[in-house]
This record gives sequence, C-alpha cells and structure tokens, in this order.
Amino acid sequence: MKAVVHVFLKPGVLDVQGKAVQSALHGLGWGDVDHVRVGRVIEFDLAGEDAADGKARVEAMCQRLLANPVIEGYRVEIAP
Amino acid sequence: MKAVVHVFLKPGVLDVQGKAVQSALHGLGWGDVDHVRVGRVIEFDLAGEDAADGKARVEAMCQRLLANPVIEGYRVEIAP
Amino acid sequence: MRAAVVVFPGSNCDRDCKVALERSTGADVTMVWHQDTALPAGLDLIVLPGGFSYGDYLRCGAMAALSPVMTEVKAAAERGVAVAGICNGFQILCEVGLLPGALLRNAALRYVCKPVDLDIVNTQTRFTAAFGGRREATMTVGNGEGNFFADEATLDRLEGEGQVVFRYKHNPNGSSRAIAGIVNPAGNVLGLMPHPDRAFEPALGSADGALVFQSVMASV
Amino acid sequence: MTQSSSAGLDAALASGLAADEYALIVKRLNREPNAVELGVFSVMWSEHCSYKSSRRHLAKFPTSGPRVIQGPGENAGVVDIGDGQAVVFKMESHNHPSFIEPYQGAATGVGGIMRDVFTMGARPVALLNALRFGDPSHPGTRRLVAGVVAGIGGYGNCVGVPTVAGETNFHRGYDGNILVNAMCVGLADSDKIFYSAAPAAGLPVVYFGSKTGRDGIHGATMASAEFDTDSEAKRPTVQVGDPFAEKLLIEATLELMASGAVAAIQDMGAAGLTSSCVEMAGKGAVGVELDLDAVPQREENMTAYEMMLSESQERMLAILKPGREADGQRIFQKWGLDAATIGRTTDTGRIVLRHHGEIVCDLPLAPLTEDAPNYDRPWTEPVRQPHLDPAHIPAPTDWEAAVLTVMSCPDVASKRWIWEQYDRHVMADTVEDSATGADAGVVRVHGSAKGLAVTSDCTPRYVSADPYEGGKQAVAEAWRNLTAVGALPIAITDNLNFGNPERPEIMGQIVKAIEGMAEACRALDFPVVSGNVSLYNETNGAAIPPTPTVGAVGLLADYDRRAGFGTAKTGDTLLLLGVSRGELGSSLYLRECLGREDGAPPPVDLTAERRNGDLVRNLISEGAIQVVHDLSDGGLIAAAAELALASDVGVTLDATSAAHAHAFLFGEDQGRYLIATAAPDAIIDRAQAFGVPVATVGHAGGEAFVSGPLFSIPLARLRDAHEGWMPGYMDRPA
Ligand SMILES: Nc1ncnc2c1ncn2[C@@H]1O[C@H](COP(=O)(O)OP(=O)(O)O)[C@@H](O)[C@H]1O
Ligand SMILES: [Mg+2]
Repeated sequence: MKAVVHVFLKPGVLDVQGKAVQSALHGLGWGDVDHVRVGRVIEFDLAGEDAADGKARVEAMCQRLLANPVIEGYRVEIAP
Repeated sequence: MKAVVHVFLKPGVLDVQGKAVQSALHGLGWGDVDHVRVGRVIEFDLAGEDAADGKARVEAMCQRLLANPVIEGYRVEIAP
Repeated sequence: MRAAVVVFPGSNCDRDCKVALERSTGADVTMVWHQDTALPAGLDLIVLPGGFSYGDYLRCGAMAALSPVMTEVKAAAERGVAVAGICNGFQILCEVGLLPGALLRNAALRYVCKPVDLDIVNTQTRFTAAFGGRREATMTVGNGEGNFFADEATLDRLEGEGQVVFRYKHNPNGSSRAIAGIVNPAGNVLGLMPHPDRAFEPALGSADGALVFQSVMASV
Repeated sequence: MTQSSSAGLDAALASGLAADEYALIVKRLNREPNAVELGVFSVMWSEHCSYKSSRRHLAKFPTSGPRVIQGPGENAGVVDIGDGQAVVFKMESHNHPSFIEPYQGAATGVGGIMRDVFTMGARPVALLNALRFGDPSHPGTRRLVAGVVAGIGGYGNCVGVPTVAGETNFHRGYDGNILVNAMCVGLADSDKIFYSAAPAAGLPVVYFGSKTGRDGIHGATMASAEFDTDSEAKRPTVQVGDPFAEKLLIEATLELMASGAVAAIQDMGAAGLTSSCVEMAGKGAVGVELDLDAVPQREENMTAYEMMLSESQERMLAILKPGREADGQRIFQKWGLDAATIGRTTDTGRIVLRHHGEIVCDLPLAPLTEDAPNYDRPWTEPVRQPHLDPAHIPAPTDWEAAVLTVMSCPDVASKRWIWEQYDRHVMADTVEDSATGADAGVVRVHGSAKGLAVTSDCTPRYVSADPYEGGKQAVAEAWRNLTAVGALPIAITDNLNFGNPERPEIMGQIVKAIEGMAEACRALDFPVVSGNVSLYNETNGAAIPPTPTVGAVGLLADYDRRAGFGTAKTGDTLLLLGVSRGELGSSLYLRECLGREDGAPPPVDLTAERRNGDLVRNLISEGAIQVVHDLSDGGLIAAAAELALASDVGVTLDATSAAHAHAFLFGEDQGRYLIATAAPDAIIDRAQAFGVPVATVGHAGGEAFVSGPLFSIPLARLRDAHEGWMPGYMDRPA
C-alpha cells in the first residue's frame, strides 16, 4: 500500500511560509492568488493490503511523529 | 479555483528528511514503512474558472518560484 | 576598490561584510537595497551577504533571487565584475543560476555553527590569489542549509575545470564531495558557505577571510 | 454598593482572578465590568503583569548605582558603559509555552526578550539562554530538549543576533515544568534611550508589525497558573514566531527612532495590546482611546476581547510626535510591515475602546495599575540542611570512574550539541562564546576596544537546600564568571522561577532567595536593573526546584586584556586562589557518585568573594595572567579537567597534602579561581600581598588528567566522556 499524508497548520495558527509565498507571488504579478497555505506531504509504502488497517496505522504515526498535534492537523490517504 | 502544488526532491537527490522520518518510524516499531519521501504542498485560491488556464498559470509560478528545477519536481492540480 | 553589499530584507551579515571589506581592503563600500534597479558605477566587487533573505521561508535564496536588484547583479557578473555570495548569498547565486547546483538541508537536519578547516583547492582564482599559494584556511560556518548538491556530471565538471575553490577537511553538513565554495567558469563569481566576513582579524579567531577580499582587491 | 453577580464572578474566576479580586474591581468601578473589561483586568492583575506575590519582596533588591540609567520598571534595564554608550538587557521566561510546544515556545521567548531590548532604542548584540529540563530518562525530556534548542536557534539565528552563552541543567524536579529563560543584551547611545510613558494627550497611537490573530489568548494568565492534567484542554492557541518579521521590526523600529518621530514606545508582549496601551497611558498619567476596527487583523470576525488579549508576536505600539505619522508610514512601507494609527492619547485618565462604533470598554486606568493587588503572602522559614563533615562522606573506591562520572553527568557534560545549533558569530564581534573555553561570553562593543561579558548562572540544588545561601551563590557565581574573563561586573537581570506562591513553603523559598540575592548584590556592587518572575511552576502539586536565574553583564575596557581557560601550555603551574575547606554538601559528587542530594550548600563569604575577584580582575587587566577558570559544579576536578580539555594539554593535580583528597578535589567551596601561569612566583606574591589565599595545586603537561596516586586518565578518554554524553543521548535512535 501507499500512504500519502498531508500536514498543515491548524486554522488560526500563523502560517509564516504561506504568508511569504503569497506576498512573493503578488510581487511577481499574480495578484489574484489568495489564502496561500504551505504544508508538508509525506509519502511512503507500507506492508499489507487492508486500507482501513493501513489508515489506522498511519494515523497513529501522525499522532506520534509525523504531525505536531498542538499546531498541526493532518489528512491520510491510502492507495493500493 | 483552488490550486494544489506538490513539490518533491527529484530522484537522485538525497532526501535527508525522508530518510530521517523513515528511520524514526522504524525506531517506533513501524518497520514495514519504506521509501519515505518528504515534500512540500502549497495550496491557494486563484481567480478564474478555466482549469487549463489556471494550470498553465500555476505551472509558471512553479517555474519561477515554487520549485527549484535543479533539485525539485512538481505536480499541479486544479480544483473548481 | 569600490564594492557594494546587497541588502535583502532578512540579510543579517550585511554590516559584517561591509566592515570586513573596509577593514581588510580599505574598500569604499556602498549598501545597495534589494529594490534598487541600478548599481553604483565602477564597482569592482558585489557581495551578497549571509542571513535569511525573506526569512528563507520557501527555499533558501528563492525569493531574493527574484529581487529587482538581482537583474543588475546578473548583468554585472556577465560584464566580469567580481561577485561573492557568502552563505545565504551562495544560495541566492545558485537560485538565480549564476552558479550550478543547490544547497540542501544539512545532512544532520540541524543548523551548524562551528569553525571549519578548509583546503584551498584552487589558489589561482580572483578570490584566493592573496593566499600566496597557501593551501589551507580556517573560517566559521553557520548554516542550516549548506549541504551543496549537484549531479555527478556537474561535480565532475566543477572539479575538472578548477571551479571547486574551497573544500572542507571535515564535512560539517553533508556537502557533495565536501565542497565549501565554487566559482563560475569565468572565475568572477564565487559562492561559499564559510564566512570570510567573520574571520577578518585575529580577535575573531582567524584572519583568513581578509585574504579572500584582499585577493579581489589585488585583481583590480 | 454594587454587588457582584454570580455570572460575573464565575467569569472572573474562569479568567484567573480570585473572588476577592473581583469584588475589589466591582467596588472600584461601582459596577460590574463587561466581558472586555474583565479581560483587561484579568491580564493586568495576573501574576505575570502585576507581580502581585513578589512585588514587595522585589523591592529589597538594590537597583541603583553610579552607572544605572534605568532600573527595573521599564522594558529592560539600562546601564552606562562610558563614551556615551549604554548596555540594555533583560531576561524573561517562556516556561509554560515551551512545555506545550517546545519549538515555538522557545522561539517566541527569544523574540519577546529581543523586543524588550530594542523597544528601549538598543540594537540587540547578544543572546543567552538558561535551560532546565527534566531527568534525561523521563520520556518527554528528549523531545523537549530538541524542540527548545531548535526553537532558540531557529529564531536567534534568523534574526541575526549571536547566542553566546547559557546554561543547561537536568533534574527530575523539572519533569513536568521545564524552564526556558532567555536573555538579550543590546547597545544604545545613552542619550537616546526610549521609554514607554506617553508624554502628552492628543498624540497618535500607532500599531506596527505583524497582524493580530487569535494567538495565545490568556497566555499571561496561563503563565501564572499551575499546570494540572486539565491544562491540555484550556490550552490557548499557540503563538508562532516569525523571526523574519522580527528582523524587519528591529530595523524599522531603530530607523523610526532615529527619525525623531517617536514620543514613546512599547512592544506588545504578554497580554498584548492591553498591557502595552494601559502601561503607556498609565505611566504617562494620560488616557487612551483606541478604535479597534483599525487594528490590522489576520483573522476574520475578531472580537474586541480577542484583539485586546491576543499575544500575536512581532508587534509594537508607538506614540508618535505630532505631525510625524508620514515618517512612520514611509519606514513601515520600506520594511514591508503592517501599520495603522489605532487611536490617540487623551487627558481623561481612562482607557476607552471602540469596536464597530460602540464603546466596548471604558475604565479608569489607575485601578488597573496602581491598585493591582500586592499580596503579603504567608511564608515559612525554609528548613536548613545540616553541614556535612567530609570525614563522614565516603571517598570514591574507583577514582577514575568517579572523575568520569562527574565529567559526563548531564549537568557537567559538554553542551556542544546545543550551542553548535546557535549562530554565535553573526555581527562579527564575538570574541568568546560557548565554544571557546571561557567563563562568560564576550562580544566587542562594535567599533571600540571595549567588550561586554555576559553570563547566566544559578545552582538550583543549592537554592533547594538553602534558598538564602543559594540566592547569594547565584549572584556570586555570575559575578565570578564575569571576573574570570577579566570584566568588571556592572549589573544583573534575573528570572525568578518558583512554584506556587500560595504555599507558604514555596513563598519562603521566594523570600529567602531574594534576600540572599539582594545581600550579594549589595556586597558586590551589582545592582538589579531588570528581571522577570515566573511562579506556579508546578504540576499536580509538585513544584520545580527553586531556580532564581541570574543574568549578568560585565565591562572590559580592552577586550584584548581578557582571560579564558583554553590556552594553558605545557609547563604552566596551576594556582588555586581562595579557601578550600572541602564543602561537599549538595555537591555534584554527592549526587552523581553517591546518589545523595543533601547537606548544606557551600556558604558564600562575600568579603572574600570580592577580594579574590578584584585580585583576579586586576591581574588580567595588567596582562599578568591569561588563563583563568572559576570553580563551580564539580569543584577543582571539573575546573581542571575543563581547562585541560579546552587547552588540549594534560593536567596533573597534587592532592597528596589534603586531609581528605575527595573533599579537596570535588568540594564546591565558593570564591575560588584556578589560574595557569608560566610565572607563578609573581602571582603568589601578589596574592599574598592582597590577602588572598593561594596554593600551588598542579601543573600542565603530558596527555593525561592525573592526580597521583588516585587516577590517571588519558585526555582522549576524558574528552569522550565529556563530549559524548549529550550526542549519545540526543542522537540515539528513537
Ligand atoms: N543552553 C546553552 N546555550 C549556550 N551555551 C551553553 C548552554 N548551556 C551551556 N552552555 C555553555 O557551556 C559552557 C559550560 O556551561 P556551564 O557549565 O554552565 O558554565 P559555568 O558553570 O562556568 O557557568 C559555557 O560556555 C556555557 O555558556
Ligand atoms: Mg564558570
């Protein structure tokens, strides 16, 4: 199975990277760009075939390591 | 429209973060995890309705700013 | 000698570079703002200083590379004016394409600040002539993304053409082939991670950095 | 008289106020406060802002002196260093936020303390950090260390201020409450210091920096509350630091000041907009009226309450001189900062806030500041530990193991893993730092021959055993560390970290530690010019060891005339200045080798301290000695071993004539210095003439650390032990 984890700052938490990218894009002439958010994406393979079980394991990984639950939220996708 | 850009290191460029995450996951007991890669994801809104046109604009942004073609590849998705 | 130090928002070694240049060469140093669209006339050296331009929030050097002043810096480099990018300045030179390769996260994934012993691989450049054939130097590094990367073919070419100028004796950040500093093929654009601007007099632990600036002065 | 409603009282209790405090507010106002007003009271009357438990005791500190330009009460202390220059400094804690989110908590701690310094008109030139973590074997410790250190480095490195010194301790007493104390030192022209008091009515109040979000609401009251298992739930939105914004803010603030536009200025720290505008107007005895709609906002639909209590970082509030708003706009635009005129000063003595056209707060300023509670909390005399007789303390059976145990224990082991993550060299004026082998960091006063020496010190195990002596010792050790590099100690800042002051035994620690510190400050002419108090450092009723951290600054007239301990040479004689009685009470030897944490700490004889130190400083400034190390944790063993490692030369100590070799070598008697010199006779003569006890204790040479017949340890082995612990602990797989 393949896991894809997206980690983003929780709403309301200052996203300094998003802010910087937005102002750079505006400076380059893309003034219509808005609400930029920058996050991390972590992709990996894991053993097994059962997507539900895979998802549960990856969520545990997010809690323990991949995300910082104090300020970040995450989204897990499992593909065969 | 909403744009989602994934930026990953090119194959052949050592992904030290991916390697570190993998060894940490192994250390925590998830020994079956493999081929971990860590990338950046950038999400934003942009004006207009035409997905093809949006995609072209976002690819230009990637070329100019969001990715460094020497070391990184990118993937653009546009959603309504 | 006439020199300019470019100031980006987030540069933090701009004053250090100015002072280092003045003390080691007596150069007349102008500070140039990142939004300037012209450089002072008659420059012999342009320094891109260390720091965290624009916070380096996307990729180090990426946003600075797009500053208005960089168009002028590129043009000056093409005219043969000496350009030295130190630390963040090196990252910017790679981002803007004046030097090959890129600087990745340090292998240990940590910022590292320490004195480093360097081999001077090419003593014949515009930036090393004043070492008088000495093949070693000591300076300090301070970087989180100083891990020089280029593909094998590029690395071979850099080595073959004498473009590798400084090499770490003990690689502090995982740089390919322990490369600490390189020049462009014309030899007038230098990028290096160690800081000559923090090693320009003995009280700072080393005065070897002064020789980098004195080399440029000797070439004008 | 107005009675408080039960709904009002409940809201007050929830905001951290006590029932009688709420009753007092109602009485003063002659009505119940609305929600915004209650929020304003709750932060202004929090422990963090009002110092209500410590204020009367802090008054015992000596705070003036011939060099003091500004003592406690402003954003930072200001001390004259001659030539029209002043040093500006302060220390502050970010303990609770760092426990919750170590990276951001520590980072924003560094950012906050820098703002306190540049708000006064000073350019920050050095940073220090004093860290206390739980036991290394505690499951949370490693993650906290990694996060805190990365956060401190991530912020200071980016802003471009060198982090040149600090201290790090580990003890199970901090398992549930780590301490992150950050100190910033800045330089200013002594006639261009900026203050926070609003000078007149009718002036524009200008906000600049980052936008306001919902960050850290109730951070100040949170920092004043005990942790319990519930605190996860009442966690405020964590503040995230933006060091790039801070860098721009420094440059813009200093440029704005240089333009002559600033009448008064104050950073927005804990309790944000509330405390900054209340303090500015309150100190100036004017009033203030703000239009909250004008506040730059990061999020939508923010309420007045949220805006007033937000602790969003990297924000400043300035009162500009008449007609100077355009200067401000030009500078803010150049540096890409958000800015807005959000109100004016008035002559009403009130704080009036408008939001969406309505008045949402209208309070007299006086009760917020002057009438803030000032408690005389009951306290009990700490129980003294008995003095330990060295004859009754076992000597090591395996000396080599004992030496290596002390040199590799978490408190003594090299902190290279930490300080290599800090940029120590930016600004190109650092001449001594954590790496160089010196008892204090030294940065040059840019462009002059002068140097500033900086250190931070506290030995919590001494303060636990005897708060009074421990308080004295913290000040004396800081003074000694500055002296050991050759600097004249000029003033201190402090960070008083304790448990819950409502417990009489904790209050006793606070009172006695302050009294001990005050006595040492008086005896050493070492005034307190700024500081911070962090109370309620407890989890489920277990308090931290009392930790009154001292941050100190000294002045070198000529930085070339200084000392360190990294340049001892083969053939040098080792001299020990000061009296060695063999004090083992509360020593590291006792704790690390015998597993005991008892006994009276070494007493500090302040007269001898001063005499010994003055001699050392004179000798350094005359150029008579260059290699000096003070004795502290681990006694002569640790000092000699550190000197050997830093100088890369073997050292032999002679303990054969000591009554108890283990007490002589591991004893932690105070007021002592180890000197390495090629010309010992002249130094011995000088010491005797000065009335300072001096003994020849060994020499440098060879490649081992030796005290025949007790031990002989190859330097490489000693180095592995000393350098190996921290990377071994931090970098082992998860
Ligand atoms: N957190 C830290 N940050 C920076 N430097 C540190 C830190 N912890 C320890 N150090 C450095 O390690 C060295 C030894 O520290 P310490 O044993 O506390 O010194 P001392 O007892 O002489 O005051 C000093 O140079 C000190 O500045
Ligand atoms: Mg010391």
